[in-house]
Amino acid sequence: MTVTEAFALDAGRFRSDFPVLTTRSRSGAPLAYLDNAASTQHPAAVIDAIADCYRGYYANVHRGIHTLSEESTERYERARKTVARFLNTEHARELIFTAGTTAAINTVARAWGSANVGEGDHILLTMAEHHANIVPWFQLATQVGAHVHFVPLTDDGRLDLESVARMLDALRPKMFAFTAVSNVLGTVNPVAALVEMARERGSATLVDAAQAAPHGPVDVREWGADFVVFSGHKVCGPTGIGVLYGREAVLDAMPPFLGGGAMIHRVTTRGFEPAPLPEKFEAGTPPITEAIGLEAAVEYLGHVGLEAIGRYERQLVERAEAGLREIPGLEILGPAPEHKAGIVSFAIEGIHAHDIAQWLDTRGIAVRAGHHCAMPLHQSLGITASTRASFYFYNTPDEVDAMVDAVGEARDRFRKRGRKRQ
Amino acid sequence: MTVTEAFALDAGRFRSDFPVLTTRSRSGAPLAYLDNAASTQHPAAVIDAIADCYRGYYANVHRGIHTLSEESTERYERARKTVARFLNTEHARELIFTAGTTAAINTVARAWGSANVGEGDHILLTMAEHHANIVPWFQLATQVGAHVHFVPLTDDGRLDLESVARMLDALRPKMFAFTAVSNVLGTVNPVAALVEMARERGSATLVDAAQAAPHGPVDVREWGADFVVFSGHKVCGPTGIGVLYGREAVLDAMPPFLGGGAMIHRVTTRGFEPAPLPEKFEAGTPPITEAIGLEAAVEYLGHVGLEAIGRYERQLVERAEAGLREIPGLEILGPAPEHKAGIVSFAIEGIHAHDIAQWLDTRGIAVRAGHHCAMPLHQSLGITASTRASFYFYNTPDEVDAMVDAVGEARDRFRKRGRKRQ
Amino acid sequence: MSIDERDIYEEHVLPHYEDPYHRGHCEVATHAHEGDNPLCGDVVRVEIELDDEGRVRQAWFEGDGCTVSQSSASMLMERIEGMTVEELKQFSAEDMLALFQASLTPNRQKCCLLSWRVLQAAMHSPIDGEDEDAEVDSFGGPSLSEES
Amino acid sequence: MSIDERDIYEEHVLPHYEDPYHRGHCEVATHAHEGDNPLCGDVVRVEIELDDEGRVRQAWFEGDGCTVSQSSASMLMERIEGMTVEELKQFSAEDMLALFQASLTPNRQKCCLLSWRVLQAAMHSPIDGEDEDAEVDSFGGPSLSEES
Ligand SMILES: Cc1ncc(COP(=O)(O)O)c(C=O)c1O
Ligand SMILES: Cc1ncc(COP(=O)(O)O)c(C=O)c1O
Repeated sequence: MTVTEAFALDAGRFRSDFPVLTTRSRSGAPLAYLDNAASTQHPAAVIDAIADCYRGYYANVHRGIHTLSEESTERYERARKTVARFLNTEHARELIFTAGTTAAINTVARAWGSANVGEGDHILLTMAEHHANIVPWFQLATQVGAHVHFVPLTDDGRLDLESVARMLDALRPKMFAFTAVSNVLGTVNPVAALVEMARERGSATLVDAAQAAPHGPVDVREWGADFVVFSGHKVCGPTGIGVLYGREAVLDAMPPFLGGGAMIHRVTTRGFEPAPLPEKFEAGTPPITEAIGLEAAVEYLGHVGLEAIGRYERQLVERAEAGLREIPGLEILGPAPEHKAGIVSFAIEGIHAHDIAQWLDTRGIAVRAGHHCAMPLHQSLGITASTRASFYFYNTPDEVDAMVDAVGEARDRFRKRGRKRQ
Repeated sequence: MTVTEAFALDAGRFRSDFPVLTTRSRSGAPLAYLDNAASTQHPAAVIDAIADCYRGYYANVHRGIHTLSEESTERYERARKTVARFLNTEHARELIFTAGTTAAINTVARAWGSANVGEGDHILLTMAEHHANIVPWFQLATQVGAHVHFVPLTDDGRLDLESVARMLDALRPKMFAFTAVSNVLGTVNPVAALVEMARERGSATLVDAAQAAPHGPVDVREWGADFVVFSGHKVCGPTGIGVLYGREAVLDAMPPFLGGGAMIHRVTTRGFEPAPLPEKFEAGTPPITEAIGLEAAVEYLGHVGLEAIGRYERQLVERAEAGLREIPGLEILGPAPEHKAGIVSFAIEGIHAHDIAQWLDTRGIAVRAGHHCAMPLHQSLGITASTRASFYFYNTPDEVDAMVDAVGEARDRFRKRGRKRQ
Repeated sequence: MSIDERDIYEEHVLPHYEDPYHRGHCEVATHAHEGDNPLCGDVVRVEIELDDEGRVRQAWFEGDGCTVSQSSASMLMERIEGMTVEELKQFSAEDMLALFQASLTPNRQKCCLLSWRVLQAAMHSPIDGEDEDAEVDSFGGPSLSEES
Repeated sequence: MSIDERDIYEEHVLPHYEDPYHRGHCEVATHAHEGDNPLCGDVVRVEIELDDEGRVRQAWFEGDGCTVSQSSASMLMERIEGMTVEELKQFSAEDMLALFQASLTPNRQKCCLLSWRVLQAAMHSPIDGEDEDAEVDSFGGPSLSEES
């Protein structure tokens, strides 16, 4: 690794925007937060946007004609437009706020699924899906008598387009739901090509962009999918909010999901009529301050620059992998860095992922260990757990180096060396 | 109204805790926020609890073993215990965090409903329900071929226990779902007695406590219902969070609702096994900072004193009604103040609710006008909209008087008096 | 609401509310439509008679709701008589708000634009027996700013 | 983790991990149970032989997982031999954590308590043919503090 390498972005410029990054870990070491695939940290702009709403103009939205309610409503709807622009949707009303990626996928599996998937039908997923993009489809399949299939991965953890085509041809699934970026392997899938292949065979498509939206520009029109989902808390935004994008015609044809206030046009003692988009899919009081916080987050990311974020993370991944490859018995999961977003997962022969993560934590380095909500993927790799370091634009090359060093130490410490009980 | 009346609580002591209450309305008048049934305002303690989490110790919960994740997890689970104590549940694991009351009721209607309600079965509601406690039951009924019925109200807007008994006897419903406090009439229902009547006839019960939890102590064990739900944003807490309490045995027997991470014990390519409570019903990344904010909110309410809040609000209602009754053509909806929580809704012959609310807004007084998500109730009252003033412990007698005066002015202004077009 | 706006209400809005222009039915209507705003319960029905040259000969409305929704409907009926279909189509939401004069918050804009939207829909709803019981439209959705 | 705690790992925990006590099967087991912690994938199976007086004659474990889950299982097996059923029941979660010595965060406590929970369940799972393929328990739920 040459030290003279030019980085796509200067992390130092942004770190001070993130209050948590200035804290120290329990051990006294500075915090190296490398668990961004689980959840990112928050710039002051986001924290302040939420607090400012509660302090200055908070009220319930939509239904009030007093000043506060009008201001909240305006800000909530402005947030919708800002996030819609972030995804380049055609209309703001195609942008539904949900409780998260998981809630968004469940909305599609239940509402779209119950209207479009029947007995004997097929649903196609990939082996790299997060449980959020598996379990709802199992639930649908069980309910209607459909079948769920998984496209296997290549040996280096990528999707093989030939296999996809073969399975699409053989199964003619009603839905092909896949992740844009694997949350374990980091693999970046060719979304537009996959959508195109599915569309040609009459399959609807859902793209899980939970790990894509944080790390590069997303253009739903370029992707062409029927549904695209992501979570606020992975793009420097608040918890409690996610996004469901759906093409207008598809959302219009779908029955509503959750029932309640706001999503209705009229209710009588005999039944109800749903409201038009986007309210149709936003039952009850929506995540108001969360939407306002999410707006601040995507504006902040726009200011950092999503292209640069993606390039920079790849540089960090390259640096990390170069270091990790030196550690005996360590295997890096997934493809070469050029096919990855900012995620490096690995396993060390004979050492449990939790022991590695715990050791790193004593050094102030936060990584994640476990199955990362992708048990089928781990089963297919023949392991039960992996250790994952996931980067964001505020991480520095020094943090990457510290992580690599600490993994080496962990390996030395935990490897078997003939210790005996006393 | 005697001026020497002793109030149960001194609102002035708490107002300065609420930043928004020090703001002025667009017109320059001080803000009188009387729209608390739609959503309450937030003390600094709640706003700070959220910001402190993002600033100091935020990470995704449950799945990480690094320091931040452990701290977040601990705080999230501590919030669960605090809110469980607020409801006096038997176990903390009976307390499920959802996206709101609406999401909580949908969870029951879908998950419990699909397992327990079948063709020809009956579901009993009351005429005073919020759409959140109507539409999900219509959706369930349509799906499985069941029937939804509404207990009518007495002329003064109360539940007649005889009618309830008669309908329970005649229908033997699988579920009796009712609100503890009407969000329009303010009527307080005798929850424990209603639950008892339903249980004796083999009906499950869901209590919508969205308007009860803010205004007095809730004891789910005293109520004895199978399910109790409420929203964070109506108890001085954040948006994006609500609570589903369910008795352990009932929750254990129910299938899960949303599928995804955290709610599973194991996932393979062939299926999944759900996790134990409470995770079983908390798919995906939960509303982490929202739970922490909600904890701060219920702690704050405990400090103000829920008994006192209820008594004080009743005093404000009495004062408001005494004033409003002087206004010609004005009809107060619902029962006498002693049967009410802090809500006064009214209609003025010949004047539209929105015109009244708009006029009040020019005076800095925020009230709500419309059907308040209770269209069937308004239909049964023969009106399309009402004006609602809803109080909280931070409202003052002066604000109530200003509201009454402004309503009188609005009535004078908008009443027909033979104006002619030029 | 400033004192000026209050005056506009007094001089301009409330007279239309109390003494509406052409409130009732148009016996010889060629086009009609009804719509509501479910958030407030405002309802407006518009019935117009176009002459052979496509000019509005008569415009009538019926409805129920707040002063803004009802007085704006009255103003609109008064305004459009004599206009051609082409002119009607070019009569924008902004024109409608200008006609109303009083400044409105986004939510009240919805009330003010209800009759205007119903009118636009009525232009596509010739009365030919079949369309008579066409569904009632609802315009509860986006506010003006989102539309434009 | 302070230097002291690191030493405890070195002197106490890792030796049990590398050189476990009674890892394997108990051919004459009277009670057995298996459990896992799905969050980390740790698995532990405990097999014990009680003698006629209700005393643990032998205790064995099998498992897979992190150092904490596996070494704590080894420590527990070593500790309980000779104990009566009554004593086993009184051996609390706190006792287990004390036996382990090294201080643990709540999540790691779950790892440490896995074998202890499996043991408690094993006491209720006499081997009589029918129970042998009883379902595997999972203890992913509450942390210790919530239990107590
Ligand atoms: C009685 C009642 N039930 C349910 C709800 C719905 O709550 P939410 O909008 O927070 O889901 C409300 C408030 O809007 C309510 O007043
Ligand atoms: C690829 C992917 N999909 C879905 C999810 C679920 O997102 P959430 O937990 O925010 O609902 C995650 C993150 O946990 C993810 O990485």
